[in-house]
Amino acid sequence: MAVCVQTDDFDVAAETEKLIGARTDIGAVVTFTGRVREGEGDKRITSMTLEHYPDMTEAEMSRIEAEAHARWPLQATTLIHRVGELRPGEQIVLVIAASAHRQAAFEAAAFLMDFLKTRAPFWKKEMLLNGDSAWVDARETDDNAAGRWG
Amino acid sequence: MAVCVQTDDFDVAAETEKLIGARTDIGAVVTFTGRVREGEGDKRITSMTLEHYPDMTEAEMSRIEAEAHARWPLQATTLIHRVGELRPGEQIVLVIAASAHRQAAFEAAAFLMDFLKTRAPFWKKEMLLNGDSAWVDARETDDNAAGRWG
Amino acid sequence: MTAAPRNVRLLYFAWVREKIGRDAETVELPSDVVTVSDLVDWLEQRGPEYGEAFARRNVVRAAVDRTHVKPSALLGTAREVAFFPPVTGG
Amino acid sequence: MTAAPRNVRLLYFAWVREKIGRDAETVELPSDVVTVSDLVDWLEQRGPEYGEAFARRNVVRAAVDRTHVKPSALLGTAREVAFFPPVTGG
Repeated sequence: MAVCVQTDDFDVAAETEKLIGARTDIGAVVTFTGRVREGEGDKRITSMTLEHYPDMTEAEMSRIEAEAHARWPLQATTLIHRVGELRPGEQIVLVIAASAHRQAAFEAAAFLMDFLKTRAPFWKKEMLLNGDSAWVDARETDDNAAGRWG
Repeated sequence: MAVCVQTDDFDVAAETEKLIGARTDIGAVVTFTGRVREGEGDKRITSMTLEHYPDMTEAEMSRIEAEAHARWPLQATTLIHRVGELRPGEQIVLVIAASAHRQAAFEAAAFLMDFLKTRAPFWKKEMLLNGDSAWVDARETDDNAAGRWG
Repeated sequence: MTAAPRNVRLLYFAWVREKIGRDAETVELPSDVVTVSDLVDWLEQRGPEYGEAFARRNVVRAAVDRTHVKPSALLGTAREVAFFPPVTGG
Repeated sequence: MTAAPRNVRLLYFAWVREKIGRDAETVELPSDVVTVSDLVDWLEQRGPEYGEAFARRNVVRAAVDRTHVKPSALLGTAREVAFFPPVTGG
């Protein structure tokens, strides 16, 4: 289990190798990587700034991770979230879930993302091409996604 | 879209880079990697041999991939399946699904795996530590998993 | 009028291949072999190895010209029929 | 018997921080401020910037001692209370 908040980029392959190495009890590895998109519809962003609540963030991420381990038989998990200024195409968040079987790995990775999106104290502000900036609104679909885990 | 059957190992990071590169329209990348486990319960395997139906395999994988693109708004997908002799800890299969949003990426990756497991013509034979060998039985849970997509 | 001889390539995989003892063969189908199921019936008369391979009838799967089919599928002008256990890749 | 003064560290994030115009402050809570909701009521009396930050009451979230809580949560001996918009990470 590993949880990290960092300004630096992450290397998915290196993180996977660190998590799994030569283990032979892992049959399924699911990774999720979130990336900054340039826009949607007419909106064009030049960069995105991620603010967080330093003293709470890693604690909350560890709680989310522990909850996943309580729900599924997981061999190993990694959660990395970047903060600071990020440009389109850059990586924001990484979740890795490793298990003996694929269903647990898929479900745990989706669960971890749903709860990172709705529980971990991060906030995104977008700098738009037209010079404006705006805090990203929480999406109702994210609350709905988190709600499905009961 | 890319489908590949190969004896060589694959590099998840290189395949992801090949798929995504500098694209800024992708918000979510889900990868699934299947690996050879050493055993379960009392069973211990020394290696696993993957046989396939060469003329049909890539065609079937392409059909599965096209079906995923018809069901979800996907920016890009990769399917790689290895054949030949593999040892515990080695990678067997890779699925990458890239989309604007995470739900499509997660669902498509799970769908692709469910259908690779139940439609693509691959068969596993396990060489056991005690010298026996045995074809792996299809798991009812895989049929059930594939069935949930309707 | 007599139907032209139908030569079909048969392929066997995994334990179906091991039980039959070969991975492929070409056969000329009698005119009364119309469906995949008929083909299995006909093969079973050719020797005990086929009987053993198809003993669990409902377990062996088939593909006609590289597409999964049901036992009731018509062979039509098929050029290649493959028999194999349920797949176990992934 | 008079209750000891309760000093609480308040933290503000994202647009809550921007509207209030500071990222943190330490306040001494009156004894009648018992819940998170009471604390918001009390802050709103301190100046228009708080009124603006908490105008959409049901949108602003709170954490007490780094744990998410509901508006009805008791402050008890809390040392740190944070206010922020719904999170948007991931």
